[in-house]
Amino acid sequence: MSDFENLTGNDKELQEFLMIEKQKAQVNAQIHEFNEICWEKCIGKPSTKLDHATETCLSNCVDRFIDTSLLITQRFAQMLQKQSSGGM
Amino acid sequence: MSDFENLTGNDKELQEFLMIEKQKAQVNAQIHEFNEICWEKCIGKPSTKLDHATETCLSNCVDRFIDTSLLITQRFAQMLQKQSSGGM
Amino acid sequence: MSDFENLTGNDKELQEFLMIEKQKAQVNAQIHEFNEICWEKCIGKPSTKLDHATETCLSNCVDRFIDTSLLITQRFAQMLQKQSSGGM
Amino acid sequence: SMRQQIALANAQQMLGKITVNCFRKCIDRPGTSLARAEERCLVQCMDRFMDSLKVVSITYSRRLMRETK
Amino acid sequence: SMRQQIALANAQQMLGKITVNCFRKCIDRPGTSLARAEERCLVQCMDRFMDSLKVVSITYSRRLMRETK
Amino acid sequence: SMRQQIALANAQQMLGKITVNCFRKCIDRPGTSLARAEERCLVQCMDRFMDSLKVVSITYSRRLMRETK
Repeated sequence: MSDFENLTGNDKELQEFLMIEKQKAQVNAQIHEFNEICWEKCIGKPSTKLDHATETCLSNCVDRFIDTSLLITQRFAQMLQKQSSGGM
Repeated sequence: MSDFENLTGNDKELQEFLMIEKQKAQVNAQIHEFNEICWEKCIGKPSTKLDHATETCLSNCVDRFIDTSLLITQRFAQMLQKQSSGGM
Repeated sequence: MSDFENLTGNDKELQEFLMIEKQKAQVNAQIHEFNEICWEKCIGKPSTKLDHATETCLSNCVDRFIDTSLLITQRFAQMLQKQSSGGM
Repeated sequence: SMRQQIALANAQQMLGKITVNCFRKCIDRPGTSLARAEERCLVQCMDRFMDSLKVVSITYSRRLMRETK
Repeated sequence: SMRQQIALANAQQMLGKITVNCFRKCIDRPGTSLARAEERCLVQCMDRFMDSLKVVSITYSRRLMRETK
Repeated sequence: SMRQQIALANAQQMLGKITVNCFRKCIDRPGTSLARAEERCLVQCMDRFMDSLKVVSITYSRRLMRETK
């Protein structure tokens, strides 16, 4: 009985571990996607130092990309709502 | 026995459902691939309306892309045939 | 007993087959990645023949890409080493 | 339900593609907030992207029907 | 057989890459049918793509051998 | 351990992205060996790529915190 409980305990731990790792992997993939897009927008020829203007551009780029994603998701939700209320 | 048949029935239904969903997913992926390529070919700066010329370009683009795919597959089949008959 | 050994034998064969196929698939994916990058670097409008300059460009491109990959991996290993020895 | 999960995944995939493509087209130098003109461009771009998906789908299904006849 | 399925999948992957890359290079403004010049370009492009794959494979395997020596 | 395997896979993914992006930026016409200027460019490019990843990560986590507040 206690062995079984133990197993269940380990299973829960393993599941939690896997869930956290999955979330970390998603955040990681997200960061790489942002970096791909913002590197393209902000970096020309690489120089000896990340100058202030480039750093600002990168930081703004991530924030504006997230703004864009939110804007587009919101508008899509509105379109769905209008469609379903128009269909009544 | 009837329970078993039932299970088999459900399994078939589930398999059919999954197969149809897989096909739909493939068509969907295909549409997104076409759109990626034709958006690049036909759309400059987005405007207030999809004008007629752009619509024609998109539609032609999909058809010519499929023509291209068929042409290349046919030519590859011919090359394989020539190779295997040449090897005799 | 002999049946069991047989099964194990088959399992080993299957595992070996799968491992070799996996390696081949990795080499294949690698070749397609190199080709994607070097096609972009070396090929303009396709002509009637692969001329000598283009062939040299493609071959150099693969070798320099591998050099780049080695250079970057080495530098990363050095950075890790410096970090861990600096942290002592 | 499973059907809803699939529909949701499809919508998310599409919205992801719209976000990347329209960000590339509409945001030249990212500033401290989305400018009015950028927002307008994004909204138009989203509408055109969905128009484009519609045209592509129709052309593709027409072709599929012709080819399998 | 499994081996054949793998070979088929590889060929399909290659043909897909040829289609995308050569369509991009050869079709500027898609018309109501493939023009003669476009077809010629596609055929040449396919041949060059396969030449290129061959050069890349040879160079890569030569390098692999040198590195593992 | 599993944790180490994940860290290794992450590092390999990052190094792969650096290789592709910096090769594109730094090697114009590939020659018979890496030129001095090309090596310098690659090293700088790698450093800037990692700087960039850092800025992007910080901005993203700041934003995640703001949005979930």
